[in-house]
Amino acid sequence: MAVQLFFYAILALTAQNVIFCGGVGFSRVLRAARRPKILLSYAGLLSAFTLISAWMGIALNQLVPGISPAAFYRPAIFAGCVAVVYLLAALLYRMFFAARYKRLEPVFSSSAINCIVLAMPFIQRVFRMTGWQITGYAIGTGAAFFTAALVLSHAMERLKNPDMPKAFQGLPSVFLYVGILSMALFGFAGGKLF
Amino acid sequence: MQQLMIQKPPFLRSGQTVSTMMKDMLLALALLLPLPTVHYGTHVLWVAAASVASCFISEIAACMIAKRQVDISELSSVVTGLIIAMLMPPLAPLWLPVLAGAFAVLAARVPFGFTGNNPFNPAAAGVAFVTVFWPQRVFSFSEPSAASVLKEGLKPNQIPSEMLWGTDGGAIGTTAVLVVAACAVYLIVKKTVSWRITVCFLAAAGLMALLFPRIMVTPLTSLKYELLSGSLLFCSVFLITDPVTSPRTHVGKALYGAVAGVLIMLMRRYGAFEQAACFAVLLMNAVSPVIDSFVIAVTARREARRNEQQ
Amino acid sequence: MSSNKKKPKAESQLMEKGGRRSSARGSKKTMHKRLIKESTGIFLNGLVFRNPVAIGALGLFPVVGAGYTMQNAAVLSLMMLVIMLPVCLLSGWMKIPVWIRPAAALVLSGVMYLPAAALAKWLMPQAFSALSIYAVLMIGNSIILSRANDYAPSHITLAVLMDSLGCTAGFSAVIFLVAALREIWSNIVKDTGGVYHAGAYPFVGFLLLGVIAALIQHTNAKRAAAERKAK
Amino acid sequence: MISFFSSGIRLEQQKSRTMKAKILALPAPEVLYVPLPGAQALTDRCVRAGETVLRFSQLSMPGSHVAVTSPVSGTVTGFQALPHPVRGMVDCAAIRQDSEEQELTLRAPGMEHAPDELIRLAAAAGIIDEYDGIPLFKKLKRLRRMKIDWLGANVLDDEPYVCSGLAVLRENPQGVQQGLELAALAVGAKKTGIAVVSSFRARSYSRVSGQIADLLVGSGGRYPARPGLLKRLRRQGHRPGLVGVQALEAFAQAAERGIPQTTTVITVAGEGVSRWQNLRVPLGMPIEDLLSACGRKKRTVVIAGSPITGNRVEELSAPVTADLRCLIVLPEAMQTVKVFPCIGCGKCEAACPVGIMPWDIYRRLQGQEYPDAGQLLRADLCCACNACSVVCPSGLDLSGAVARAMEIKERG
Repeated sequence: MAVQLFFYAILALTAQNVIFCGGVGFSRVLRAARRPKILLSYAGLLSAFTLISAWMGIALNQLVPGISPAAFYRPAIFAGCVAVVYLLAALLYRMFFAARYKRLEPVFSSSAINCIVLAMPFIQRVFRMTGWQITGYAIGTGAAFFTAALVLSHAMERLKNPDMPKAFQGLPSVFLYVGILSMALFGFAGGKLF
Repeated sequence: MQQLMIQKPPFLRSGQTVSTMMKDMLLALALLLPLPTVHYGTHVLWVAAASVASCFISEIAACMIAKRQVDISELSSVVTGLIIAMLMPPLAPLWLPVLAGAFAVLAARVPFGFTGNNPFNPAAAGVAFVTVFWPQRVFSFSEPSAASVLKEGLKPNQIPSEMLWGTDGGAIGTTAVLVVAACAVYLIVKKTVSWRITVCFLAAAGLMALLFPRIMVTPLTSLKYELLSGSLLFCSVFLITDPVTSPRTHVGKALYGAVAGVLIMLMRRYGAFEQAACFAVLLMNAVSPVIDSFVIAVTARREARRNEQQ
Repeated sequence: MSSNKKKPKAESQLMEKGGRRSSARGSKKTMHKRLIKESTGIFLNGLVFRNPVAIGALGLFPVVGAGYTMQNAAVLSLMMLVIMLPVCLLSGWMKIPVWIRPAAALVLSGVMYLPAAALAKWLMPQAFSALSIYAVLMIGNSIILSRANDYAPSHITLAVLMDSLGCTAGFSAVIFLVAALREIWSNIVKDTGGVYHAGAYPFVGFLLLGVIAALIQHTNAKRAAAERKAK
Repeated sequence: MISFFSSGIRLEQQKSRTMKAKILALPAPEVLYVPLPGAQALTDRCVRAGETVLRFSQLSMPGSHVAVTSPVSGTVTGFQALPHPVRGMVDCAAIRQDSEEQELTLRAPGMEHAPDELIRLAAAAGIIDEYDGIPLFKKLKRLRRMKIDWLGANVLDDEPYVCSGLAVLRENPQGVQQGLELAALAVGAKKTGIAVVSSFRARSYSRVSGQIADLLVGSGGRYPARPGLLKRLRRQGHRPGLVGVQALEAFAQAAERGIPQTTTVITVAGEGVSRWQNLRVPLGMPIEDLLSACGRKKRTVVIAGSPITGNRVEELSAPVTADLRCLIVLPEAMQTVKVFPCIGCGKCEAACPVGIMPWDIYRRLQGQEYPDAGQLLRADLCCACNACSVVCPSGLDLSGAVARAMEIKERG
């Protein structure tokens, strides 16, 4: 059990890296990289929400199997569930950890509602992962998000140099950086996720 | 690059400047050319010339567009061209190194600021780009190379000592193991390359080969096969030790080399291609600033603690 | 991440919610003319000068992940049009506290996803099924969410309408351009004996986006320089 | 842990050519500009313009600095401030030398060697330490207050071309050893030693032998030698102090025959000069005469103090002072440097003897104008040895950046 969990976590980090090989949630990584101070809690929050959405995905896939007519409405239902989860979490934070919530205010909503969280049930269905595997995968994705944001924040520090051509300063160089980095992940046969 | 008169001390500078370091690298790379030319014919020289020409011309074009002063004395684009040529197959079509060189300079070097600021090793980025899209062409060696046989989990038919002379299949510069070792010693003695990265890289790769052999042989022969096959040795001397993209602190360099060794062995075992050197180098270049700031944070904390004791 | 943190000059406070009452100085006609000028300004901002994808780095996921054939690009930009307009307008009218707004936007875009998916399935069924996850994840698209959360509440409906139109146009312009280039690239690689669907890999999308963003930034800089020289 | 790796840089010394010949004593020129350190006010000066002075007669007796005596007999033509490469502006007494050599007869001081007596003698004899320009009596007082238990003769000529210390050690080893004993007595240090850059080179050049040879303490042959040596001695449990070798020799002469310090040994070397020599010259001699004595070539640059930490000599009429250890003359062609962006090789961190990371400081200062002082690690420990700028392959001014960082850190 733990081996599968660990194996799928490593898989999420390397071959099936959602961010670089799937191109999912890159704007969130960029936002986290621009705020190095709260990067750790941002990644923690995001992996928590990913975990919850993974388990919700399992429940959803069992309740509404693929062949049933309601399958068409499944994404909308799941979006509603994620919204409800976000509201609950926001209420919880405002009640108990008001100070920390004040600090995390700008990133809280974007860590709860983003493409990574919404993609979880789909990944679970397409790659036919069992309960433990999707848990490992969700944790791995959280870790992948944290490493991507950490690497990007250090890279952006280095990309602010004067003798870079004017046109590439700022965002375009970050795009090229991530392009080459996701090419590097190709070595793990992680070319294309979906 | 500007030429200035020295106004402030020190008035004596060490003879080693960036251009002498680049000249040493060029000399070491040029030493790698004769053996494959003898073995495979003059097509190898054409591949090298095409790669260097494409890097140089795209560098000049980029300088023209960015309206920067083109400085010839700093030869880093020529070195990138030669490293790319060394990783090409001996009978490669000429457009392959040209495309790799163009991508290396135009995508990995120029947009990030020219010499000192490229986050990725341009040669590794160029070769990786070409490997991703034309794998059959990049790995089209005359006889199947030891790395591809190892990938399938079989024992290569050459015995390790035979592989020293660089007569078996493989990229241009990577098969002549003895010449690469000689270049390594030359560069380390001339202090162009820091020995810490190379030694830790080979130690970590060797350890991984000893502990987790890919083929059913005694660990020692597995070690010999892994180290002598593919472009691992060439990468340990030329690709991974590029000072711009490797960490600055000494401890950081050692850590960087070790993690790179482990990564390259993992990529060889689970990766998509037989030669994973370029991909491992690119991944490690992304992680190198993180290693650096980790080492600096540790020294800062230790220094703060020492200040309290006084 | 809303890309117009600092108020752009063209956005006069005329377009601010409640801005109309405070600036009733000019006559009806000049007010009308200024409205038209501002709205075209917002539209052009959304389309080119502050392109949400290339400059704001929003909604990259469909462009990078799915934008490798023209069909995909067409389906996705259609769905974007159908989802974005109502969501932005509705969230503009709703009066709810700030921290509930993202959840409301998500539910709204989830609801709007259904007609969009039905329309896309009806128009191009084969392309829609090939898209699979990318069509589903249009719900959480960060362009829609950030526009709905940050831009819509603080602007009048006309501005919100023009802005969402501009963003949709910008998004589809970028995704069509990227899709065209990637299709050309896959053909080139296939002809020269490389891998199939070479354009489908995400890193090709990232590299192309980088180049496009650089071009846009270059034109912006030149435009700004021309403006400064004109002053 | 970082300082363990960093141990300074190895420079090829180019000393053998200068050490071939013995120290050449140059006669005093027509007009001598004797520097009077610390004697700005008229009251401190003992002579007025127009007076004739004998050799060794008192020129200035300032309270806080050393007493200066005249190296030649002649008439004082006037007082003027001359620019000086190492110390900016220096007040000098211009003395025109007349033909006959009258000498003030001096009597040897009493033989009892109480520490205070010795320190007053060092002040009266006008002895200045040639390595840092501090008067010997102030240095002895400070070392006594620090209660050091190991006193060393400072023969650390770790820069290329410079070998004035080694030449003095070869000329007069007994004088140096005797001066060392006296200084140890004055400071109350139990153990003494002769600190050299590498004991092998000291034995071969200075032909030191026998009883003095076992006093030699080598510092490992790397530049900068001083921080590494002091750290090693502290690790062995000593509390070390260093005094210049020329100051000790002058101290021995002053105690034995009562002669004040009026001459100093200067190394004149470098590709820009044809004869590489050690010259013993009277204090106050213009630098031009030294250069013409050694045959300076055209289109060359003169550097005073040290080839690595000294600075350029603009006016050649500047007088020779006691702390001018060497004059390095280099051709202008050698003085151009190609500046590249930092390629992050880490050589400057290996070169720094106190474990600073100059590349990190350079990057932070280049980034924003006022980085917060917390990020500039250990910048206040810098000993200004310029080893990082010497070793940088990109020709960057790292020592300037670290100096700016030190100032930012002090300003807070």
